[in-house]
Amino acid sequence: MDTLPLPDDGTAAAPPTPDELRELYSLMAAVRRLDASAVAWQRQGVIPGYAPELGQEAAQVGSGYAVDTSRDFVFPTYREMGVARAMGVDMVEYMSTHKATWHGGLYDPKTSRLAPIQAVVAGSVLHAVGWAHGQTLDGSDAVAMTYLGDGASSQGDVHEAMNFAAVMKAPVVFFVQNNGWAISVPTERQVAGGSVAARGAGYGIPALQVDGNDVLAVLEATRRAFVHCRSGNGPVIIEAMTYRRGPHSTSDDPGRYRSLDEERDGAGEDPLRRFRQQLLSAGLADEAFFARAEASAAAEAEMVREGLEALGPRPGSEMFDLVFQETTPALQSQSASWREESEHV
Amino acid sequence: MDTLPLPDDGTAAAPPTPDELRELYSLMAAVRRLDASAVAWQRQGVIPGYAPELGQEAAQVGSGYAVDTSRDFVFPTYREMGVARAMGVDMVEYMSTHKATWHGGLYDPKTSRLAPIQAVVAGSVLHAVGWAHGQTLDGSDAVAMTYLGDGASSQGDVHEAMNFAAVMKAPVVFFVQNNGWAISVPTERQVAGGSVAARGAGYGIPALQVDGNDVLAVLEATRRAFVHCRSGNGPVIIEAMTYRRGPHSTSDDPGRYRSLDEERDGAGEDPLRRFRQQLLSAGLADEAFFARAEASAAAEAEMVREGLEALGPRPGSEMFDLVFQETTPALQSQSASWREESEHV
Amino acid sequence: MTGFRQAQSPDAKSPEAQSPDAPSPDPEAPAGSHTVTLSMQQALNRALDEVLAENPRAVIFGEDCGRLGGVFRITDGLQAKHGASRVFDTPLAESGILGMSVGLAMAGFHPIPEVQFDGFAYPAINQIVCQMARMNYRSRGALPMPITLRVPSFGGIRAPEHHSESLEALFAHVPGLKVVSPSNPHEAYHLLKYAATRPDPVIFMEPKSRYWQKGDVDLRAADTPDAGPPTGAKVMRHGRHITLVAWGAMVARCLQVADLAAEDGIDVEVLDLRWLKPIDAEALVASVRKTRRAVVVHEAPLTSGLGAEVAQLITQGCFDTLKAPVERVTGFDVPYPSGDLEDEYIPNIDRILFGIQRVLEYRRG
Amino acid sequence: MTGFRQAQSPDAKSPEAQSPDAPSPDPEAPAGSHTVTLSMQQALNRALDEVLAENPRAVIFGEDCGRLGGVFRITDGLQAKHGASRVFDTPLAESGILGMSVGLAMAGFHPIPEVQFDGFAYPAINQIVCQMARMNYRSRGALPMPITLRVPSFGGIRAPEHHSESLEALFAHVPGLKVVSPSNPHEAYHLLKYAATRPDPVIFMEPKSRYWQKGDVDLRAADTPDAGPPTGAKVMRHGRHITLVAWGAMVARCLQVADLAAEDGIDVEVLDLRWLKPIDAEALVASVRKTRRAVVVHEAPLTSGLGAEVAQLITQGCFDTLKAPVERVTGFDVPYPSGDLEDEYIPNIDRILFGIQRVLEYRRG
Ligand SMILES: Cc1ncc(C[n+]2csc(CCOP(=O)(O)OP(=O)(O)O)c2C)c(N)n1
Ligand SMILES: Cc1ncc(C[n+]2csc(CCOP(=O)(O)OP(=O)(O)O)c2C)c(N)n1
Ligand SMILES: [Mg+2]
Ligand SMILES: [Mg+2]
Repeated sequence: MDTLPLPDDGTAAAPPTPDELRELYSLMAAVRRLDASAVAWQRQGVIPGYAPELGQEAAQVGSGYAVDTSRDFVFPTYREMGVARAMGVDMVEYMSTHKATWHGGLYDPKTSRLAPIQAVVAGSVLHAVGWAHGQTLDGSDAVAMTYLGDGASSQGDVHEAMNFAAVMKAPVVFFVQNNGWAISVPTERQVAGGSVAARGAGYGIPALQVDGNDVLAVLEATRRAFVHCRSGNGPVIIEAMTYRRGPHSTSDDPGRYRSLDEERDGAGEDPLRRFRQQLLSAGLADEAFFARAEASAAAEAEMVREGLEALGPRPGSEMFDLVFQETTPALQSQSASWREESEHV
Repeated sequence: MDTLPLPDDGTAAAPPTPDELRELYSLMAAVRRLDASAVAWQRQGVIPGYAPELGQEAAQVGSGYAVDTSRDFVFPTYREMGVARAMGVDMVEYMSTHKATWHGGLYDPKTSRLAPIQAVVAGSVLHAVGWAHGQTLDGSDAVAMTYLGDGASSQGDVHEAMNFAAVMKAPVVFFVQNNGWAISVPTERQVAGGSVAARGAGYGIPALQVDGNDVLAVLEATRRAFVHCRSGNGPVIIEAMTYRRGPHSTSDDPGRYRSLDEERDGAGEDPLRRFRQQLLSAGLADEAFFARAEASAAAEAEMVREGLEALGPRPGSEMFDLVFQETTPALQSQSASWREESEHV
Repeated sequence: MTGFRQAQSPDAKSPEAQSPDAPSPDPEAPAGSHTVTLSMQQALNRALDEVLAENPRAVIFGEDCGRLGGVFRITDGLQAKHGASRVFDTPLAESGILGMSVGLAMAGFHPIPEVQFDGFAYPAINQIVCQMARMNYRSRGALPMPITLRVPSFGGIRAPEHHSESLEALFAHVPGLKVVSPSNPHEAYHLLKYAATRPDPVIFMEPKSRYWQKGDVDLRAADTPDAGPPTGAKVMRHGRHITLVAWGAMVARCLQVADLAAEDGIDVEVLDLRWLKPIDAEALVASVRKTRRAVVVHEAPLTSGLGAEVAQLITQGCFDTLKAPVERVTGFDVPYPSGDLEDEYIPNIDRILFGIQRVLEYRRG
Repeated sequence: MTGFRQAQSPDAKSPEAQSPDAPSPDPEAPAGSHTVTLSMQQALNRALDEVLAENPRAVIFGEDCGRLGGVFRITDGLQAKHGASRVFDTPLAESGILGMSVGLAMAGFHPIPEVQFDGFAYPAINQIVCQMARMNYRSRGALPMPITLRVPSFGGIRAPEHHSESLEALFAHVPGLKVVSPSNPHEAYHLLKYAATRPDPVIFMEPKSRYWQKGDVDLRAADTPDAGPPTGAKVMRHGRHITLVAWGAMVARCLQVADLAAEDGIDVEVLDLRWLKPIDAEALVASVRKTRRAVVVHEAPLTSGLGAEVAQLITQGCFDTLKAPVERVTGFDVPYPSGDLEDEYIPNIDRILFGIQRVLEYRRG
């Protein structure tokens, strides 16, 4: 499915260069490694929980890579580690949310161009629309990209967001990762009609369904969508068909709702292996390259681990100090008695 | 637009008989008269406010007439006087809500098969889905019909309702009266994509757009939809294209947002005049019939007026007694002190 | 449905009944004075006009806010004056309106959204509580939420269901929100101008039954060096025997009650709480330390209403001096009733007088 | 995100940490006794199983409630036993779940929906407040709303954002709702069976940090002629010097505090409020008439929390005998923090002891 018209000047988005292709692979390798490490860290007690994105590396890296962090802004859910990594967000600051250090993460959303991690399913789709409309008001050509899942598509806010965006022609890319599952509920019992992209027509929003395990297809679709948005044509929906290969989170037990056979059938081709084959056959990378990518991914994961282990708790006073820009007498007095009773000062 | 498949057995819904056609006209005449009267009563201080449905008689009577009140259930908004009348609801009890006697009206929703009047825009679409799913669980072939406006279509609940209904194959008819306006906002700045019915495809819900000023088209569409639902095929969307000829409510001033020219152009043909011509040319009614219909409509309006004037306020004790099926000590004591302080007993 | 206010209080019957459709007249300022006579609707409209003029990042939007000027005409004329990109209509979806406000704030704007009626804030509660109120915190101060949410609030206009609700207890309980309600045109002008220039989210609850009531507005008040910003509570009438605490439309009613009580020699102090969060506990305690007795009045249901918080703050701060438990005269624990019964529901003069009497006649033991 | 509970309290470390994935074991009933040892998760599961068996109109649904048995396994095994038309998964939309519940109730069912976590009740608030809580009233009793909404509630499990909220003050303020929270497996079993057979809407707030804690459940209790239905508050420990009022997970903490205080010779009475609406004012007053001092403890933020209502009810009923103002030991007026800081936020033993001390040491003047 592809209802996104070609740009007015007939030019498609630029295809990735060989360097870009290799960078994409390195990013995917780093994400795969960090993701697997995070699951292990949870088992080891380094972090209390984590929502793995195994199998979604192509969808996440491919789309995140299309973002221009000098102007665009991205609104993630709780599972977009790969997007954050592709955008260059500090990974210790990102993962700090999974260490229960600070809801939303410690990274600065303004400089990183990534909104705080969002735990409300579909909670931020409307923020993307508002932010994007702000760009229109400012005469900027920046684009908002918001991530949502197949499960999230059921929320009323998604409908309101798509309708608002289309009515206001807001430059928003709705990037849907349809990974087959919302915890234990499969897409076919979640998304009536079978496709989130197909809903675009009802709003007059151009939409694309892409193979979410093909990083190049994802990158191309996202770049096309950004071109469309930047030219003032309004929103685009991209539905990347992928698969959540792991559990919903480290406290989930997928064995209760799907069999290993079903997993094998549903998951399709592994996005990393596939891209590796493509690079190999195109002669753009060799075994040495992959070994280097793997080694640097491992080193990076190790650094993130060290950073997380070194990360102490935030001072309790931040609970009070960060509520408002202008604090209140009640907060000041609560902060004072907290200090007295808990820190005994 | 019409994506509603023919019934499995190939039979369409039965066409209306001559008696039915005349009854339809009489109903529309009664509704037109009562509606105009209610506006006048508001000006005279008989009722404090009213939301007129002038111009929507065909959409309301045509759809309400299709309801089988021995089994189906209807979920109105605040503007469905014509539906209520076509279903045989007591009009004094219905209009009592506009006299500020009781929110929701005094009629019994269970026996009348009409849910209480609903002031939350899109507030009841989900109730229809739940009620309809109850029919599936009970093995009943009853159908829920829920009314909503073009404005209401923007609410998240409408999306959730359509998706739930389609996933569960619930026997619901979503009857959209697209009357061109949501207070001061025209459909084109409200409904992205231009049509609520067009959204059906995104959910896999068959949908029809009909001329909402043609009572026969509306009746036929509604009957077809009911047949579809009764046979276990899941929900249907009907979008009746009509026009709100009057103000949004008796406290609205449409002159602030639309010109008389725009009103003339938008309103299209008057549904009553049109049906009258049809009946005349088909030889199914003559001037004497129309005169009788008009006279009986006038008599009925007069009776409703008398009923409303005779309607006293409800006893204040009902405020407390109707909150719960099982009251609470706090309510009992509040009720007692209210009685003491307000009724001085 | 929109308010049926106009219908219920026809011009002939009530001084409050200036037609909502009338254009805002020019302020009738006596020459050389800074005081003008305005209705609350006019005062709010003027405040918004000035906010738009002073802050190019301020934007106003909501259902029917643009061309129509809002069902209560609070934004009347602002689209024509400031343009359709500063003042605009949205589709009919409150969660959408608030979610969009959050996004606009993230993009550096100061959104001033309107929710058409109190009861229609509920569809937006998720965005209000989980997003607007927390984004500053979640982002560790990087993404402030300077959003001023206007909500025509409270009852008293014989309106349809869901058009007469009092949500202050809910809002005041939510960490990250500030909540304010004006009681007269002067307060409306200054509190809105103040709220709409704050860097934090403020819920601005407008007492819709007072929209058409006129009053003097001193346009300078907040500018004079000793006046300071309009924070905290405000004594609207000084008295020695008992303190009435109220906000919104109940302030005017309490002032009436005070007049009546004065005839019986009871000297009532009336405190307009103004800010429902943060609550000015000092002002509460200062007043009741003096009067030693208090009644708190609100339209919202009794149980878990803001009156409980006010009463507890007073009790906490005045335990030694209090002569009787603080009384609450409030709406009942019932859904807000239809027009015919609303005078039975909203605290009326009799019920407030009974409350005063209970406190004055309280004897230990 | 779903709860990270399992991760945060690994089996080895805490007695509370029975894996949520373990199948519900058979009740370990000593022969001839009616008392079984169950975790709260098992007690709730058993109550729902019996409700489904006894009432053919009862239906259970929500996100992941069917096949998975709920993220906390409260509905574990119920779909397999009672069928997928009695126990089923819905799409991921809380307003949809509640709106559908209202419609099912109108069709004569007794829906027992689940909202997966407290913070995700907000998207359903509009349906809860404007529809579920009012349909009986609006329809003048013709359309009762026998809906039991289960909400895993409160904090203490180091969960992601929005998974640790306390909404009782909001719910208790809404006319037309009843609200209850169990503090242990015995209460959980009986309160859920009672709530789920009522003709009115009940919000059932489950203290998720207590799900895996075991306790004795007397299966008969509510049936014995003199026990009566589990309405009202319940004294969990008798004491003479001060009353601690709590609900949900805070009851166990207050019992711990009482043990510690006893070492210092302070005899603490612990009252489990159980019903947060209607509140058992009589029980509050009876206890504090005796002890003359009270502290109310809750996880929710202080301002406009249910503690204010409890304090005011006590003050109103015990003004003469009260030796000190009622203290509130609560969460702060801040968004519920991330796991690292939650022990700073939730009232801990120290803070409750400080509260007791303030009350005991209070001197007039
Ligand atoms: C409003 C809301 N409801 C429920 C939840 C609990 N929850 C967290 S993730 C999830 C499933 C989300 O599925 P999907 O949108 O497909 O994203 P995925 O987890 O597959 O990435 C649920 C039900 C939540 N976080 N927010
Ligand atoms: C949730 C909600 N938001 C706002 C309103 C105020 N309001 C009442 S009717 C209306 C317009 C509805 O338009 P539409 O759905 O097209 O129905 P129509 O009035 O045209 O019949 C609005 C904004 C409301 N009643 N409920
Ligand atoms: Mg998914
Ligand atoms: Mg309309």
